[in-house]
Amino acid sequence: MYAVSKAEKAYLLDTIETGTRLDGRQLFEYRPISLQVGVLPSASGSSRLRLGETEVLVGVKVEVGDVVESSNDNVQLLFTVECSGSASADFLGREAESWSSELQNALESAYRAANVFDDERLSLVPGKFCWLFKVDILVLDTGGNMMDAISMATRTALSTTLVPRVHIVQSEGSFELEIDDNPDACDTLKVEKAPTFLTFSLIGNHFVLDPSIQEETCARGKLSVAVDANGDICHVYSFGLLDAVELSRLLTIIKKTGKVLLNRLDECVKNGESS
Amino acid sequence: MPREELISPDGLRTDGRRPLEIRKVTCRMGILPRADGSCHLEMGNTIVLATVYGPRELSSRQSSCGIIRCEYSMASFASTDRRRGKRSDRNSVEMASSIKKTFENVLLTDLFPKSRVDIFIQVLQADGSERSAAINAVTIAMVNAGIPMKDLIVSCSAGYMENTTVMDLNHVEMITRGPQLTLAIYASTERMATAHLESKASFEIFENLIAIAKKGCLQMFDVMHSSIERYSLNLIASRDHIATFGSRA
Amino acid sequence: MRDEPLSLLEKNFALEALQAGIRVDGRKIDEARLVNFEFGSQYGTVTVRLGKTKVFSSAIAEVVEPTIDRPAEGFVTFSVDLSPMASENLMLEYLYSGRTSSTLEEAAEIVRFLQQIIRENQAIDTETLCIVAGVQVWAIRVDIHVLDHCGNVLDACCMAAVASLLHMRKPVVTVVGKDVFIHGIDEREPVPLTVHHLPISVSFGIFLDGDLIAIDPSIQEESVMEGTLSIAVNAHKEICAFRKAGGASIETSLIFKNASYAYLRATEVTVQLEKALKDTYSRNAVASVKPLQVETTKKSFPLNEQVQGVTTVWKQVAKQSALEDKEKTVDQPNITSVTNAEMEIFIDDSEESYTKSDELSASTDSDEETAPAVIARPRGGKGRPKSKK
Amino acid sequence: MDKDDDTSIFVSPFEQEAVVTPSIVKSSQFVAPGDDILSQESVVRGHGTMVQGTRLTSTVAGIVERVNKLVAVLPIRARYSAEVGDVIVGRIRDIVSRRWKVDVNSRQDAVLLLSAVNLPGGVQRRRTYEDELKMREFFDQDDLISAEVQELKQDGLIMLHTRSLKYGKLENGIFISVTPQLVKRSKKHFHRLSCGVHIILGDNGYVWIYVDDAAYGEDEEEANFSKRRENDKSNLEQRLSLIRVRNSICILDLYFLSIQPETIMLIYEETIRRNIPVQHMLRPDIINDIYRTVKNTKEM
Amino acid sequence: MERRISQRYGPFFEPIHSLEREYQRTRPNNAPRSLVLNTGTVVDAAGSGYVELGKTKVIVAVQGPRPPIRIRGGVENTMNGRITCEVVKSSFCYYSYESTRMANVGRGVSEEERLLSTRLVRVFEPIVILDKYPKCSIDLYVVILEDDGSAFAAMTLATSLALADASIEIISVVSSVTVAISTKQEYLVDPDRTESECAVGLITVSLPLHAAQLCEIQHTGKLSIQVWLSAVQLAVEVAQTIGNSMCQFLLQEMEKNETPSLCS
Repeated sequence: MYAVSKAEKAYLLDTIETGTRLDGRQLFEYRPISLQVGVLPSASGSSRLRLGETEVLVGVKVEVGDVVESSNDNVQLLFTVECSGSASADFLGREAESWSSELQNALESAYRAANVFDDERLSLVPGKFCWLFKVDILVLDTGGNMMDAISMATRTALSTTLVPRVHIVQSEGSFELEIDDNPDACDTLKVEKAPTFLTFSLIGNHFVLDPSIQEETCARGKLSVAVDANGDICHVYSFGLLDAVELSRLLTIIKKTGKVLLNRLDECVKNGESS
Repeated sequence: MPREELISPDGLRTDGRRPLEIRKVTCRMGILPRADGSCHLEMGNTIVLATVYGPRELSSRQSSCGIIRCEYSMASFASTDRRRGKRSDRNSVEMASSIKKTFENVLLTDLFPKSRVDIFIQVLQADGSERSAAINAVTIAMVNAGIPMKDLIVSCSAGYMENTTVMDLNHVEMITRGPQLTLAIYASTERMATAHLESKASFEIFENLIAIAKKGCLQMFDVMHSSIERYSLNLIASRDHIATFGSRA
Repeated sequence: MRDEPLSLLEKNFALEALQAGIRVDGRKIDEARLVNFEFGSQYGTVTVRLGKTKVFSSAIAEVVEPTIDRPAEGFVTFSVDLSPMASENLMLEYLYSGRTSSTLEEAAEIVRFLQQIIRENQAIDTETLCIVAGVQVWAIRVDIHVLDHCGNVLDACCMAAVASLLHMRKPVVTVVGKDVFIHGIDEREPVPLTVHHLPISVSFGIFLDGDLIAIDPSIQEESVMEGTLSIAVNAHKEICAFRKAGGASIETSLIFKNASYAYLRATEVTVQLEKALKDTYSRNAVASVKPLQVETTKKSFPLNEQVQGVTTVWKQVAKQSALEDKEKTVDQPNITSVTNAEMEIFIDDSEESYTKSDELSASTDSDEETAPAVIARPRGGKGRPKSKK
Repeated sequence: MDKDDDTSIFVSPFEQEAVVTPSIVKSSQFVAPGDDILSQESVVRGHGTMVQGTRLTSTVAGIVERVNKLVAVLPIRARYSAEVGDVIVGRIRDIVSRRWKVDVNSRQDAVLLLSAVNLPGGVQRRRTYEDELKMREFFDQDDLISAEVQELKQDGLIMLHTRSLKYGKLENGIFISVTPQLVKRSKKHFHRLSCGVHIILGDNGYVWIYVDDAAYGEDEEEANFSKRRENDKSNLEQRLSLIRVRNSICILDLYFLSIQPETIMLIYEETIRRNIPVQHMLRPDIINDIYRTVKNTKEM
Repeated sequence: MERRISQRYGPFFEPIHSLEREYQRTRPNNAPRSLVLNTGTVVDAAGSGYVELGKTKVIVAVQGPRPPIRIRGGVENTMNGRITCEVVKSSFCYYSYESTRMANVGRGVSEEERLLSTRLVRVFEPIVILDKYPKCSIDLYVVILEDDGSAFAAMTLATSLALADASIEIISVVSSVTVAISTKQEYLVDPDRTESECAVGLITVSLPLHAAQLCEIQHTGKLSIQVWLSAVQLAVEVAQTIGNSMCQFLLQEMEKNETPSLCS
């Protein structure tokens, strides 16, 4: 457990009153983000992301799967959030479990709402075969604001994921899929619609974006919003007493910041690939 | 099932190495600032992250010497077939316990009574010789954490296939089920710390495997020692550099 | 079983004795304890005694679906139960030292070692365990219970597993078209498994910072030793597994010496095992003449075998009642050696008051033709033999 | 979108390993665990060494230090190992009968006995049962304190005391933890930096950055708070420089640079000179830049 | 933990056409379903509340304040009181096709139940004046008897009642409501199961009645900010109405309980 003394908390609250945070950031400012893609050669897509002290690693595996139940989806997404031993050393068993299932649920819900992979190119045999994207998220270090780090890393990992071309051979009513072995015959996923989370902690009477672990410990509430590039809301979860008036103000900030954030991430990936 | 040959007529292996050649080893230390020691070790395509916490307070239990705990897990994306290497599955438990026992003897545990050291090993990518990679990574992480130990433990695997003994097996070579040995030795005394032989081998082959694995260990040691040295000298230079400046100012 | 965790004095004594070249129980450094194999009345059950260490093992055959990777191979699985029952004091020690999970760890290590020496070395021909490729194969399950933990459990477990596999029989199976018939014991004599070689594990204790290595450590020595070295060797002078999990470091040159010790010991044990097996068969041959020997078996349980005794007696009684129904109609060639799998079918049949003749006539039922292929499930009792029209 | 927003998010590729050209370490010998330490006979072996047969070997990675006949190896990075007289910053982890257990970044928690603290009203007063009940009021769980190492027990247990006015509960500041080996043991631990910020450099690598409470006087706590709030405007400057000190120490720790008042101010002034706003100090590119400049300053 | 979320991935909010065609909302869009409130349902508990929202039925029992039953390992600052929660969905509360899949009897705590309990604790942590119950634990036991949509809102209402019934000090009664946004961009207050499943967005808002603040918001589905805000606005209004009637009910109950004591 992260420990904060009363005096530290008091100083933190006072400093936030003045519009600054203990690491010098403004209230609505992210910590520096470091990003690396293609870190795992054996995965179809991968990324490593560091947000302040929080570090996550995401690997995406692409498979073809049977459609479960009647559904016309081209893509099924499977998320797992796992805490590596080093990060979970401070967590207690069951809490770590509920914590990771909460992250997982929020991510699922946001991706489902955003309908990210509504892409004709990804169509296989509707109602029979679909793509299975297995997104495994490994938390290497916990330094606050896990949600945002995970959603950013997931989006970047998906954006670099290569999907092999598939030829559908129809014979006697049954379908066979031939996967192109040629490593060049791959398409990159389009993730424009993928949302990202923006998380605020409510400290004193102020909301701060991208809380550090210390700020999270001192917070009395949280607001986590998933937005896509258009500024549409894909998921919201908040707790702790907050003013309704504050909410609309935050939403405009979220819309603006979200857009910048997504742009920055895409730029970084693009630069990384070209170099 | 016919397999493609593992050793080409020129005596080269599937990944282009010679039989007695280890893969490229790179390691980075101190990558997780919150841990006492950490090491990101790449042996070819095998990537292992080892983290060490401690020695730190051991709650409520009395013990005359330090206690070591170890956890080994494989990330779900580590191998080609996506499988979840749970921390609690039998192989991971066995691996963790074997690594724990290896380091119990080399750490000077009587120097930190009533304390514990936690080792966490995360395999990020598995391309053969995970056990060796894990042991090497933990050694470096221990050095990084400044925990006193008798010696460096270095590890390497060796296998026998197609009448050739090769060292530092990759995944393709590992699944052949031929005789293969993972050996860990104390670097300076060359005494055996840990050894695991998989699949049967005649006495002669076994002897040969041990000799080759030992050679591999020593090659590994050179790489590890020099990266520890480089890393440490970097830090020392950095610290002393500005210190002298400070005192002059 | 020892009564108390060892005192420091006792530990020191054990060490000093070793240094002087003798061991606390009077053995020499390179002298292992006596091994005794005692095969049970059912196929695949064996009790192994290694000094005072006692391990019970039973092997059972089940019909299962094969894995996708290896559709034409059956498999052998192991489980080791290292409960506190084996040694109460061991458990206490674990509790004191705060290593409650150690028991688990130790069991995991043993299982892993067993898998290595038997499965990965192909000691058992898994291809002969195939019934219908990709559909049904035999899975041999070896359950090992450590009854008395008096040192070197690993070796005892390995010997027990090997002996079990050697002793066990799997029912004969005939495949006609798509139908699979598992023959009851009354029909066909079950067949032994194809065993390629017998890996025997020999463990050594490492003492005095790796300077002294003693074969087959007792529990007292285990509490002072600084690591173990386990070598599994077979009669072909092949090392099947070599394991040294941490502990004090040793000179590599010492290993070859120990490997030859291990080989000597392994041949010795193999001979003993084969002899014990032969004895059992000859005894069984006698036994089959006198089918009921429940009473005598009951009496022969020594007190310290209570735990095993109860279950065995229970099985014996169950078998007896089953047999009594059957005796008149069925010609029972080898009553005392029925595998577990067969046993249950047997009882089931008697419950449903089938007789063999009934069965044969009943199998000409009209809907037989449209019925799907019989899925052999020997333990569920549904795999009773059916013959085609 | 306006410019401010543009800069508020900084995404960069992962930094490669910070490459520092190792200047040759003179008159010292680097050893890793298990390496032989070259020495004449009859040396006294100190920390970080052990005798294996006839060899004297190192047990940690570091530089061999020789003082007369004493040979020791100091680890480059390790947990704090205490010495009597060290001044430390610690965090109360637990309160058990008549003692506080204090996290001091060491291999086990240090102990602060109730009898080793100054109680209000008389230095030499007997410790009563009431005092024991009131322990939480002196130092509560999670509180930060400064203290001095009074004694080291046989098994390495660290005993602390706060029997001096300068020690005690820490308030009105920021806490930061650094590698203990970067803090050189010196006589002085309480520093007033030239920018007006106070720091306590604990020998254990815990650092407390604060403003001197004397400025507020010894008011009631609540009055203190309200007064502080009133002074918010003038306060902001002070807070910012506090944070700048904190970030400077972060940079020093990140690049493994010795942490002393002089070096802190070096970074501090460099960032001021370059007009780097305090919130950008921890951006990888800027850190790198600052580091290069600082390094070059020396070579000039 | 691995779970196929994607059974209906993507068009999770896609209208289940057949359902939608048959379905006809019988009450105005901005009216909640009939509300049944009760307290003291569970006799042994310190307080209990029962809420029916249409077919959704929830019972909450409060135990405590009492000393914590178990403190999980590690050092923990126990000076403040704490709330624990256990949510159980009855095995028959699942509807139709889901029932076979999800209601496997004898399972442990499901992920859904765990998330619901985390959420409920978070709603009430700022509401209960925990400073007044140092070193104590207030335990909430929730049983969802039937889930026909808006279960979390019903849980929140029932917990409010139960806490009031247990005379635990709270800053205000908490009211809660769910609003669904249909494919036709209608705001449907207190949607039932079918409406929830056909919705493009689903918002649950909990708020303390006597403070102009919000306790908890959960939203799933994709909406523009404007639409979302007006939905929240509507939810707040409705929640306040529901909260008021809840307060009235509590007053009535109180009077009822007091009458005998006055007589005697």
